[in-house]
Amino acid sequence: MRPVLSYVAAALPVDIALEEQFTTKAQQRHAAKFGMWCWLITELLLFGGLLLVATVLRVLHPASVSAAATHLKFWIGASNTVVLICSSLTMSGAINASRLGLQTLMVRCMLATGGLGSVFLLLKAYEYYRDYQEHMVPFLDWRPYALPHDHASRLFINDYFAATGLHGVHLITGIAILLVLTRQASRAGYLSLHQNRIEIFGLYWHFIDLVWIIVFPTLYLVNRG
Amino acid sequence: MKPDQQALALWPTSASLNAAETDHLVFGFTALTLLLTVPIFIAITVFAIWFRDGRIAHRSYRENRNRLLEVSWMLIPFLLTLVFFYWGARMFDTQKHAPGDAIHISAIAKQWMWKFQHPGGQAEINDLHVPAGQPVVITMISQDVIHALFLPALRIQMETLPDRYTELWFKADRPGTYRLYCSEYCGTDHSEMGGYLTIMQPAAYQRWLERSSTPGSLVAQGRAAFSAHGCSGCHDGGGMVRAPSLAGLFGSPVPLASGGTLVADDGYIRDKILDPGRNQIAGYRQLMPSFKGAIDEGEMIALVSYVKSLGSAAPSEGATP
Amino acid sequence: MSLSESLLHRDPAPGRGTIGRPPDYLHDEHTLRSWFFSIDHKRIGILYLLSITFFFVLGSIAAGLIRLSLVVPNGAIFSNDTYNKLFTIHGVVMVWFFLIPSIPTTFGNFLLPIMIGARDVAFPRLNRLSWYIFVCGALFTLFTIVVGGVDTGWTFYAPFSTTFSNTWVIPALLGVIVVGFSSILTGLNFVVTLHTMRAPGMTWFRLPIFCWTMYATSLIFLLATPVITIALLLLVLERAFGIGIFDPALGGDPVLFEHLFWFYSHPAVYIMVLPGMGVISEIVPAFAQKKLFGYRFVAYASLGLASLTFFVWGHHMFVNGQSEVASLSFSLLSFAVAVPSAVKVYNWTATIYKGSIKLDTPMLYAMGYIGLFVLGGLTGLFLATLAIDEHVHDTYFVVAHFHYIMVGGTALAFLGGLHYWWPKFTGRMYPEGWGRVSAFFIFIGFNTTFFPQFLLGYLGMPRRYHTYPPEFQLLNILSSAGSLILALGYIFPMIYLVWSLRYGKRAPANPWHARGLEWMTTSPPPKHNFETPPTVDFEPYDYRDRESRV
Amino acid sequence: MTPDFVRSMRVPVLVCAALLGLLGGNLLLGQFAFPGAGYFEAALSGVMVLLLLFFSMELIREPPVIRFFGVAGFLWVAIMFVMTLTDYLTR
Repeated sequence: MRPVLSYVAAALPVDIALEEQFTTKAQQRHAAKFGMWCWLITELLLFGGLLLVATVLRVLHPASVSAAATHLKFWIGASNTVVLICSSLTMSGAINASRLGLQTLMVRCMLATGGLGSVFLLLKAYEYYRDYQEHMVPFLDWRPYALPHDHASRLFINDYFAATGLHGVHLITGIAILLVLTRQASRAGYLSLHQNRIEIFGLYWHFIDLVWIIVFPTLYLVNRG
Repeated sequence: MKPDQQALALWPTSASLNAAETDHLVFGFTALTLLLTVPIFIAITVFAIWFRDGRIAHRSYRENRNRLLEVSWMLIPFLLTLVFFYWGARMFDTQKHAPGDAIHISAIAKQWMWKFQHPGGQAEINDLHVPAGQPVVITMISQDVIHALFLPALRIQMETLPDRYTELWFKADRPGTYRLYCSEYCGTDHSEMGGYLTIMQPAAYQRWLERSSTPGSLVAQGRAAFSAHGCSGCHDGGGMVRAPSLAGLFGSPVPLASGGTLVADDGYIRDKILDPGRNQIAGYRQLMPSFKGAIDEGEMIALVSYVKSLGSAAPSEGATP
Repeated sequence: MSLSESLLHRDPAPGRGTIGRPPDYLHDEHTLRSWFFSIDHKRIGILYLLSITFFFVLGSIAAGLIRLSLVVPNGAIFSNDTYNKLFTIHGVVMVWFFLIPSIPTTFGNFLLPIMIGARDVAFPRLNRLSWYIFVCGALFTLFTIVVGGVDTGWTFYAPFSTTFSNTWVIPALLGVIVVGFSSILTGLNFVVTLHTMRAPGMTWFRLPIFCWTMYATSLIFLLATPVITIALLLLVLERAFGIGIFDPALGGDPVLFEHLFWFYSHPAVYIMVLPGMGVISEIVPAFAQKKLFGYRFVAYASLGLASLTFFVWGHHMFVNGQSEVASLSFSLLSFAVAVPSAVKVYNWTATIYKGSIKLDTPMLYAMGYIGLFVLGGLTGLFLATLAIDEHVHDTYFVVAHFHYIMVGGTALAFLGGLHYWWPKFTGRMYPEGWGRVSAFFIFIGFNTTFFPQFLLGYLGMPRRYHTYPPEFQLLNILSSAGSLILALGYIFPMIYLVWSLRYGKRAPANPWHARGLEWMTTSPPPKHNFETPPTVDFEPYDYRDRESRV
Repeated sequence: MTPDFVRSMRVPVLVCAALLGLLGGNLLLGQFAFPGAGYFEAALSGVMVLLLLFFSMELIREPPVIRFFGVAGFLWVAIMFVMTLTDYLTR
């Protein structure tokens, strides 16, 4: 098949530097991946607690939770999901490029992923601004609350802010790490020393997207009716 | 157990059948525990001496796994202990279902004091007088943090939650004065928040009720609050607003707007008053204002007993939907 | 002759840079920088040992003051606020800064890589970060103590800790949240190390039981700790920014916080218990010179405990309005989980049968552990019985139960392990006579302190009481007197162990003639644990059938 | 964009398309919410999560031990949900 883009540099050697406590490189790669999966378990349980609170509130106060859910900006949340799914695609692109030693393409994919992540944050900030206008923000309570007589809905809104806020914080740290990684990875010979780091970061990024795929329906979607 | 009776009491006196049965359960379980562990302690000491280092002893063919032995010494104790699980669960079940003819006493826990209200309106602080031989149900709630009403002589306790009613019932049968505590940590004076539970003969209890002053029975106080807060304007019919009649409400299933039904118990009535938007009922537009903050727990108990007095589940005629 | 044989019969004098032998990890470098920035798992283990000893002393002082205050029924010695702060600090410091990190971060860090024949843990820098995070969490807690303390109890129940307490709750919460990450990183490190870095020939069933219990504990670290992090984070949000989640004024349910809290805190009890079982499963075979009885059962039981413990947290909530169906299922599951832990005792007893027992200090601690842990475990079954818990919930019966498990169990196992591996850690032997004296004092002091509390509990004395009815005074005085003996018992080891650092006899590589890779390297071990990377061809605890020890 | 890069990107692109399709389905369910819609939405999200887990994060190519650790988190969240909801749903 004819190469689509011809100006990409030839593939560079891809390897990792062996650390002293490991005996083989395969062992080091396996250990790094294993460690990240263990870390992702703790992230999942962290968000699991928040989703449990949302589900219990739905059981205790069904009516007010539905009322509160209608106040969430459905379309902004939906477009954010699309943005994150695409960023997950570009991250896969970065990983595959790093495996094949295409350094420039990898850096471009990583910048695209960071860009899409920032788009998500911008949309999120805009959504928070719209919530602020609609007097839904919990602690800035000098503004009257949108559903004043419905106290239980305030619980759900608080849980919404806690969940999306914590996810936002994870995204900000993800983008920060991504920028640092991209700066390092763009240096010559990086791929022959630390290619593994791109894959490990990729797991973390996919997981942020996975958490949003769970948070979005639980907060925005379920029984909006 | 009478306070400052003997210096070293090792066992609390039991003032009810449930307390006696709990004691038997504990004795039985202790016996099983000793049966399972004393042989171990003896075996360890004997082995430590018999097989001590340097002593010539018969140590050959030392096996180090025996599947049958290992499975049996896991299953047999488990099955034996399950007997006490079942016994405890059965007692727990009777604890959860109060008999119908019980006297209803309400308890309000507040940071660092108890307030008990008898049906006749008599209120007591920190102390509780109950008749012997009759089942008593205590419906309790907290006004701030989580407390717990603990009656060691009756071997029961129940936590009071700030957001809903919890209840506890007992049939005491040994007259006497016993201690009453708060057993869930609730702040500075958690240890001061207690008093005396006095179990009296029914006749003495009646005399005590008449003697203590009462601002009118709970139902009377409830009716006063019912009109004072303007509930009668809508719910007594005749007003412009179409509101559901409360006659025969208590105990009957209420059809909900979101489908399904909910049995109207104390908690349902209290939630309706404080948060009308919750569990909206079918066939009525939600117009009722929330009384959160306007009615404190004491007045709420009076209101709930008044609504309960408007005919229990028996379908009284003329009850408009 | 395999490597194990050759190493066993050669007693290399510990290397202090003698010719041809690399210096051991202690005498490698002496600067403070080399200690605080070291990524050697042995040095990080020692750093943790010093940190948790400091917090053990802090928590014990609080305990001593509590027992002092309870000598008189009217609580005249401390004000009620001070008393509430004392038992809260005692709880927070002992649970999160001594018991949970004690065995995994000290013995686990030091011994796990050696026991599996590796040079270090999988992520050494992450291991060092774990200690830094522990220190950071510790600073939060010390700040809380210095500026005025927190009076919510170590359980931080919702409406009191968020709206009604006016003490320093937020720094205490942040301290616990931060130290949670330290245990997550330790758990993560151990899981990956055990899976990927075992020496050639070291299959899973050739691992010592200590490694199995470290693996089970690390699984609980990973699966439970994040839930306490989010629960306490929600408390911080509710208290600091008014973002009500459990606030009853908004219709929130404070029992929901209890669900999240106990989902972590009961597995946390098994984080404290499992390592203790691991240490005892190492000591008993060594001093009975006999293979551990039913090795596979004890290994599977550790993993069984680690997973079953996530189903039982509701037995802390039988009397707070939990639904009857939930209470029944939690009670039944609690019975199921209690059996594998209580039954391990039969395995240790069967190990002692037909062994050749040597009653040195570690074995005394192990014997004490077996007795007290069984009593603690079975009183746990009492508390899991619904009708009995109706009476004894939140009374001194509960206090006695968990102290039998934690002090009688984990603390004794920690001291036993400390004496058992002291030669390996420091290259010095502890004084045997003083060791036995302190073990005796601790056993007597412990039982005098905590057995009367079972009686107080059943008599109906509630927990966390600053003043109590006068009829309980005699048992309380007995308990306070016992705590003096216990304190004495704890002071002895601190003195003679430090003394042994300089004056103790030089320890050979294998003072107890025990089996296991840690005894096949010098004491203290070189920087990379083994001069020649070991291959394993022997079963764990393969003590030969011999009439009596050579 | 070398040919083997394009070949390696075949699976991620397919996964991305599938995720967007499932998201579309979820949004439709969200708009015309009939009472039982919650379960369908949960099912669709579950499929999205599994797709992302096994294909984007390449869990399917990992050894069984990592696959267990990948799925264990979800099992324990399920334990937490089921046991807590037994209390709330049977109150």
